[in-house]
Amino acid sequence: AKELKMALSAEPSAMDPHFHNLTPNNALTSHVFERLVHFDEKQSLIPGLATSWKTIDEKTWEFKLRTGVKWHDGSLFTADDVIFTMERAPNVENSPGSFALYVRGKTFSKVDDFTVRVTTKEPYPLMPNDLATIAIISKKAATGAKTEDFNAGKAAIGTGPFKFSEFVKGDRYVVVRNDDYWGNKPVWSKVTIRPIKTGPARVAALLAGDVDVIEEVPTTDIARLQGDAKVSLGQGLSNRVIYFHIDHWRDETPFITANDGSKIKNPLKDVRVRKALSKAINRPAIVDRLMEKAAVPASQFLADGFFGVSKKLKPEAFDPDGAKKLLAEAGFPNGFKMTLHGPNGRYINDARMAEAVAQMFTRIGVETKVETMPPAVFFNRASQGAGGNPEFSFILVGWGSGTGEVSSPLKSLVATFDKTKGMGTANRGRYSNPVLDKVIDEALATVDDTKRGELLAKASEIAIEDVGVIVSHYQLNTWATRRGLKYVPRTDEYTIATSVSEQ
Amino acid sequence: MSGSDQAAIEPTLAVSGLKTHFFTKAGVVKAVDGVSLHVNPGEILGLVGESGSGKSITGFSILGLIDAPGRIVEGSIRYKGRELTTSSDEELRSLRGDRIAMIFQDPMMTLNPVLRIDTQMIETVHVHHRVSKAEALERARAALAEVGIPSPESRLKNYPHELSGGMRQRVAIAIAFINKPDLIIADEPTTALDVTIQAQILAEAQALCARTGTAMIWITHDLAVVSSLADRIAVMYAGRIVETGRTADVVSAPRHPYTQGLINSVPSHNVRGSRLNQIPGMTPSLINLPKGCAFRTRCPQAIDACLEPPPIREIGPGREVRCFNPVGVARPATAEAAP
Amino acid sequence: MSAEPLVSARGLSKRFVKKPDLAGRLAGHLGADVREETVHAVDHVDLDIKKGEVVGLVGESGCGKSTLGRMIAGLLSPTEGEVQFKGKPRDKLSGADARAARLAIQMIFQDPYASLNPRARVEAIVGEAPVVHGITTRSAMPAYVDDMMRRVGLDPDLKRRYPHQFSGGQRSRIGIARALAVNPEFLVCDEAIAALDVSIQAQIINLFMDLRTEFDLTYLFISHDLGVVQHITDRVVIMYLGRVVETASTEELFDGPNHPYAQALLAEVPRISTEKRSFHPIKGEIPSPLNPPSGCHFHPRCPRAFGRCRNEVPVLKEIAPGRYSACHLNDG
Amino acid sequence: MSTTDAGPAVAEDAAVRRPAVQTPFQRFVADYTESRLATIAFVALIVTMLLALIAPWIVPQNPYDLAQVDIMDSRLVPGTPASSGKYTHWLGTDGAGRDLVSAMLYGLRISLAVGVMSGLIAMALGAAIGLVAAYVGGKVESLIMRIVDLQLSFPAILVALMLIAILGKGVDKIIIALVTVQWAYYARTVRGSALVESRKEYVEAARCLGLSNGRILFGHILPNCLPPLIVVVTVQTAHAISLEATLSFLGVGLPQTEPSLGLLISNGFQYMLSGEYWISFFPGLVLLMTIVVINLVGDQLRDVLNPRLSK
Amino acid sequence: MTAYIIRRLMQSAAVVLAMSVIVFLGLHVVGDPVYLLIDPQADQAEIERTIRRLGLDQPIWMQYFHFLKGALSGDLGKSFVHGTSALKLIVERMPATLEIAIAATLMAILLGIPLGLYAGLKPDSFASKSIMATSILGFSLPTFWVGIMMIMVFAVMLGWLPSTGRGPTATFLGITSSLFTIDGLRHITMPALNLALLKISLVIRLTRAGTREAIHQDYIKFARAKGIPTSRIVGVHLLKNIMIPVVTVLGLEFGSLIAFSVVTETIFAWPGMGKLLIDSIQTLDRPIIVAYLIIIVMLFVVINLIVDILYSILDPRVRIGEKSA
Ligand SMILES: Nc1ncnc2c1ncn2[C@@H]1O[C@H](COP(=O)(O)OP(=O)(O)OP(=O)(O)O)[C@@H](O)[C@H]1O
Ligand SMILES: Nc1ncnc2c1ncn2[C@@H]1O[C@H](COP(=O)(O)OP(=O)(O)OP(=O)(O)O)[C@@H](O)[C@H]1O
Ligand SMILES: [Mg+2]
Ligand SMILES: [Mg+2]
Repeated sequence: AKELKMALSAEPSAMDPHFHNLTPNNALTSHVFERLVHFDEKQSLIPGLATSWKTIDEKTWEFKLRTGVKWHDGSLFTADDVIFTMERAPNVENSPGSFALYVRGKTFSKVDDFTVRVTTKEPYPLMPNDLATIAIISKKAATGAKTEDFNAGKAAIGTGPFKFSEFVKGDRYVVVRNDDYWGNKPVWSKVTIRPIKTGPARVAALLAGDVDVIEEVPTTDIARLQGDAKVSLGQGLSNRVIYFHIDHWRDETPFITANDGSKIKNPLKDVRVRKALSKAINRPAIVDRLMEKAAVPASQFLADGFFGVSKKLKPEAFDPDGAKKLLAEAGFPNGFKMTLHGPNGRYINDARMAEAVAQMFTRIGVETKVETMPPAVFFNRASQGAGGNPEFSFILVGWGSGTGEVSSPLKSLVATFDKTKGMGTANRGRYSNPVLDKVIDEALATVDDTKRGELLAKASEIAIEDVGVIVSHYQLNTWATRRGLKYVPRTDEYTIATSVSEQ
Repeated sequence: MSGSDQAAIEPTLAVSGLKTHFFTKAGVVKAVDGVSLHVNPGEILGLVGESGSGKSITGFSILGLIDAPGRIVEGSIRYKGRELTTSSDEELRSLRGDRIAMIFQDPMMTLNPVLRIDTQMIETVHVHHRVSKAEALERARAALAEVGIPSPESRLKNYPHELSGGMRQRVAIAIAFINKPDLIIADEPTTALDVTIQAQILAEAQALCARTGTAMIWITHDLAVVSSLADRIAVMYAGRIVETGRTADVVSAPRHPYTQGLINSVPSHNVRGSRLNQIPGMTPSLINLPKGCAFRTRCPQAIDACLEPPPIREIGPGREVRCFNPVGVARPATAEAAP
Repeated sequence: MSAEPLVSARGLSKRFVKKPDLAGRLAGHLGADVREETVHAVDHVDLDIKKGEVVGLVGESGCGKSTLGRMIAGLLSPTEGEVQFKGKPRDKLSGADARAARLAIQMIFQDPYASLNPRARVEAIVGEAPVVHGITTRSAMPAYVDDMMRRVGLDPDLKRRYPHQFSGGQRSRIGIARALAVNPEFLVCDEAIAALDVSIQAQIINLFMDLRTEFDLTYLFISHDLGVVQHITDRVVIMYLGRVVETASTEELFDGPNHPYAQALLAEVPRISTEKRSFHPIKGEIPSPLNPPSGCHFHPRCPRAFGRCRNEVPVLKEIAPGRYSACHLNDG
Repeated sequence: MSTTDAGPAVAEDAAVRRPAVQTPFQRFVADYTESRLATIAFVALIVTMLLALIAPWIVPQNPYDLAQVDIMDSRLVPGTPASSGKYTHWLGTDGAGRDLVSAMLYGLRISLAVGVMSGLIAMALGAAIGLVAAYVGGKVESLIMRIVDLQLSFPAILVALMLIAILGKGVDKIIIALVTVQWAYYARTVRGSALVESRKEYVEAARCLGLSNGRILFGHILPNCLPPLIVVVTVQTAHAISLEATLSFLGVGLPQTEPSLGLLISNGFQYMLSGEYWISFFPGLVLLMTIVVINLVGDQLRDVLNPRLSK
Repeated sequence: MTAYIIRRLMQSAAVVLAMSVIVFLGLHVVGDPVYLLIDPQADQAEIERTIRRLGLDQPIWMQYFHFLKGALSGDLGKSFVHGTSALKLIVERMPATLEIAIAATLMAILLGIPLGLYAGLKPDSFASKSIMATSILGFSLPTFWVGIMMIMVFAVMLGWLPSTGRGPTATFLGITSSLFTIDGLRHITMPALNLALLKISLVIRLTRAGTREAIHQDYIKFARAKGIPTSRIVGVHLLKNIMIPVVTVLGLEFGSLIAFSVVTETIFAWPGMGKLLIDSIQTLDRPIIVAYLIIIVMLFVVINLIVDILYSILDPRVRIGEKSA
């Protein structure tokens, strides 16, 4: 019997896969539960509980289900379970952040026991991506079940490679091997997952032999661990880009003043200023010194290899002189004063990143102060701090593309903010470009993959060339395991036992 | 039973040339500087002197309870012929509380506040005698009854704070008497008490000594108390005994100018409403005493010879004085204020 | 001595009450044993002190001597009754009169250590109040202080010193100088010599008596030392558990106390004697002032108590001219 | 005064006259310097404070000026010359490229300023409240003292955590939080000693002499309450510095770009395992020494100023 | 006693009320975790739905009123983040926290009292001076720093003890605790010691001060005058008196132990309620924060009560609520 102990950087809050759409929860529950469509390590879609899917027409999708799959309690998996799941997923009591988004607008119908149809009102190309987020639960075990029942194990009956064993919130989560699993049987007979939030503590736990795998290795320790014979690292690109939102919508922006402190017109509305700021950022230095090479300079919203990225875009080169020239052209030869806001502890090295960028801006004459705050406070104020509108002038944020393709950041970050359409929901700079909006709309209605990919790339180019946002780098995710184990890095940042193998 | 026939019997305690000094940063405090005294069985010796004259330290020296930075530097303390200054700690400990007991000044402070009366009494029996618990308890009860505490059984169950000051002092006395010691050193046991209660305690102490034949050294600064209680009196000044003698002799015919001054300054020895006879000045610091006789600077009778330390001189049977120029014999016995 | 009393107490009472708070009262409703606790520290005391007189106040610990003294000195406000100064109720005075009355009565305290501000020099201790009240000016203050120090027998050169640099007797003198500095007429001495050594006591008593003749001072002399009281007072007031039990001129009292308590008290004062004496103390302890005995407070200890003593509070009656006693035995 | 005995008083004086030591302050100095360790600690404290005070003039870099700090210089090993070549990073640099010597002295400035400022403000506030409570008495007093009790029974770190969570980061905010958690100690101390003092006879004497309440309160009582107050100030200052460091460690507290010692340590914590020990080790050492030194001084003050121990 | 309990209850009710108002208002001003909770891609409708579900759409006084109503029936609200009862979440975590707090207290007593006694009885010896110097160090060391160092040395470098987390638990006499398993004890050693460090110093100093004061008391001298052997004087007469302040202070400090477990739990990834609080403060999970504070107040009431009872057992002079005779 082989046991595996893994340490997470965050604490899963439930064994209920529909309770909260949150990385640690999703990672934990995916040991026990499965989706119709699975993401592989690179977030490419692969068959899960559905063996195949296709569009019947522009607005109808059909999913063929896997036969002979048994729930952990021995009963058989059928289309009824899928229908049941889709009914429950958006309506979990007390859910802090539900999956409603992925179910809404879709009508599910059972064709036969192993075929399910989904219809939408508009053409919807992202159907398989959406369904890759929703874990299928057993109708039999989970009817009427509350989140507590999942946590207690009663309703935590899945089809996954592991079976529920123990859930002690904040302390440990234990699963054991499902010997009847339909796919590749896991190596591990028992997996214990523990949250250890502090980075160094996590490393210490690994070094002390208390755990076998840790996620989110602090960048500062990567170099040291690389040289440690007892440890091996697994590092891979993530779907997360770190970037800056820029105030595009206010004529006078609250956190920018002239050098003497007097009010000035919002300089960020001038594309030359935005470009100058982007040029001022020394991306290689950030990657090198700050991120310990656990990052890649960014040119757009997602790194190469993801669906819909532009091949044309290259990272903005570090060019302080060019930046100063642009500033002068824009009428700010002596720069101005600005406050850069950012969260503290949301992204890897976020506070230090803000500080480093402030240093760089200050060097081109834009005297920048840094203010970081706890994420909960930050996102609130950044989203609606000024009477329901974004409060800050220039913020550091990150975006991870849950769907694994470019439409997600385009739609949320640079599309014009529109409550009713659900566009630009996270557009905290209120960037608005009608040309761009049109391209995005078109892409979102294009079911044809190739064509959609081209449209998405084009949209990215428009947004980046107009400096709607300033992108900095893509994060690399780093796992460390004790020697003899190997972690296959995942772009979605999930830490799951099936990705751990023995060497 | 007063110490009438001193020569014949062996004294319970004989101290001679005792010097107890404290070696402090400020200098050597000669708290006791050559004290000699003795008590006979059944006798009460009153040790009188002003505050800081070394009375308590004398008492503690006898019990071997001097702590650093203090030390007995010289002299001998003989208990029934046994030398105590050279005894081991353990020997001294087994004497303390058994053969020689002590009563302290402040009844509020002498009993351990967190232990019950019975505990504090029984342990005193048990550390010295191998007796059963019941036997020890019975002794405790009897001792309490003897000092006039009503319903001693229930009192045994009390904590000290549940008793009044007078009661507590009685308990302390009962503890001192519980092992029927040969000598009790009472260090101002009534000073903190009210007159009516003081009278009660004095009465009980007196009766007990008479009954048990225990010798007692009664330390006080109040001549009046001691004159009505003690058989003999020793007057202390600045670490030395300046005069000893039978109570009546000392009180009626003080020989040392200090004793005389002390007696004369008591109001009742003065005409009502007149100015009191006062001893000028104040008690000197024990760190730098005047050379020679320590009382010299305040003494109306000082002569040149007083620049040398006066030796103690026997001036009558059992009557000693440490003065070159003692108050004349010619003076009237009831040394009232000069008219 | 004028006939008009300088200071008089009229039905003066002081009760210290400890009331249960809200929680306590609630608990009381729930049946817990929560009571208001009242100490009758001083219970309807009448007292006249004539100018130039020295009145001794004696009694055992806790009988209310200090409380009475402090009420007279104006440090405590009475619960009932009033203090009159030169025939006028002191509380009703205002302005300059009130201040004059306040300064006219000064207090000398027991503890020579605690009664001096350890952080002030003698000069400030003695000189502060006269300057504040305009008795002297700031510039004349040093000379004024010198004068005061000389009066109490202190070397004025020492005025730059702090209290800790003095002996107990000297501190007492400083305390007296401080009081004298505001030209008082009346001094309340609360155990003013109790903490001093016998030989020093005599010095301070002499000082009191000298000052009395020199400045025509009036004293309320609180003490438990009956020898001292006998020596220096003209009249003695004896208290027991908050009540005055006997008042008499000193000579009469010491010749033959009337009240059984006074008799017991006087009998038990140790006196220098050439004889060993046997003690015959009164029995019992001083009762708690929280729940004093009924009737005559002294009855449980009184050798001559009878039925009436248990139930009826004896009143202070004049049994001879200028002599008062509160005992039922006097009623025949 | 002719009738009384001026003579003996002078004689007394001769006996009482003590050599050299005169004012209470001189006596205090003599008592304090009896302990060599405490004397060294006091000198060290003064040096530390001076260093913090003159930091801007002696350090090579202003670590709070982003223009002078370069990310490219981050995590340099002690002894590396600065990229400008003008000076050497004797203790290395931190993760943001700050020269550690400079950052530590500036951090010390902030830590001390936070500790001392909060101590002084809390003392002024607490002492005033405590005095009022002791003086006014009655309902006001019991209300104040209830609040003090509650405040004291509630752990400082929780209160500070909550306050910082609500107020946000910043030196001013942290001082407010520390004052809030500290004032009660002072109020209790002052009220306690004021009660003791006001029961002493010298206060009664002052009242008897018709002195005004204000004069009694501030001229007589307050000066005598100072000794325990001074002890509390030292202990609480050390406590405040430690608390600020802890809050910074927990991620609330001071802004990232102007790190105090605590924040430097906290930031350096990330580098502990990777071998870049100096980033948190040296600030930790300075913090520890500062607190130890203050505590040593406070300890000796406690012994010297404690009336129960002094004869 | 009744009055005493009523007084305590009234006081704590007042605190709870005042505190909940302050925290409610304060956190309301700061914000809420909605943007942290929801899927970043969520649209406005979804955001509003979440806000409504958490009850954050209502005016603050209404929210407070609902909270009060719930609180009266023992419901302190549901965690924004966890969705479950805040009370339950905290109570689940409480044993872990109590466990290290108790272990730390035991350490403080078992190490602090003997050392303090020694230092008090032999104040001038070198060992005593070393003890006192070390205790100053113990006073001054920031908890978090020591914690990190301990992990470095004992777990990473020496490998003697597990670095983080709580060990397996076992049930004994109806109490489930990791103190009853060997591995559990190994896990608890470091965090408990870390937490105890300050208290050990405190106990040493208290004991020493108490000893130094007591040995000059008349009752000790009287005991010596009775011929009581030193061992009994120290073991009974002295110790019983010293225990009074030590127990009182330790009892009252138990609260601060629980508070400081916030730090220790963060470092040692100890699954206690302190860590829950820190997380909740970071995520502005108001129901948990408020519930935590309320529970702490209650805990304090209970602890104070126990301390007072212990105090009256140890010190016969004190009888709660008894009239002074
Ligand atoms: N531990 C000590 N260190 C230094 N000096 C001491 C010590 N103990 C006592 N003394 C000094 O010894 C002298 C005698 O003290 P002792 O207690 O015997 O006086 P006393 O006659 O009993 O006075 P009192 O009537 O005040 O009790 C005093 O001057 C005192 O200051
Ligand atoms: N502030 C107070 N609060 C409550 N009770 C008090 C207060 N002051 C005095 N008492 C009580 O009043 C009674 C009389 O006290 P007071 O001090 O007047 O007695 P006393 O005769 O001066 O005693 P002593 O001889 O001990 O000085 C005592 O029982 C005392 O406990
Ligand atoms: Mg003595
Ligand atoms: Mg009194």
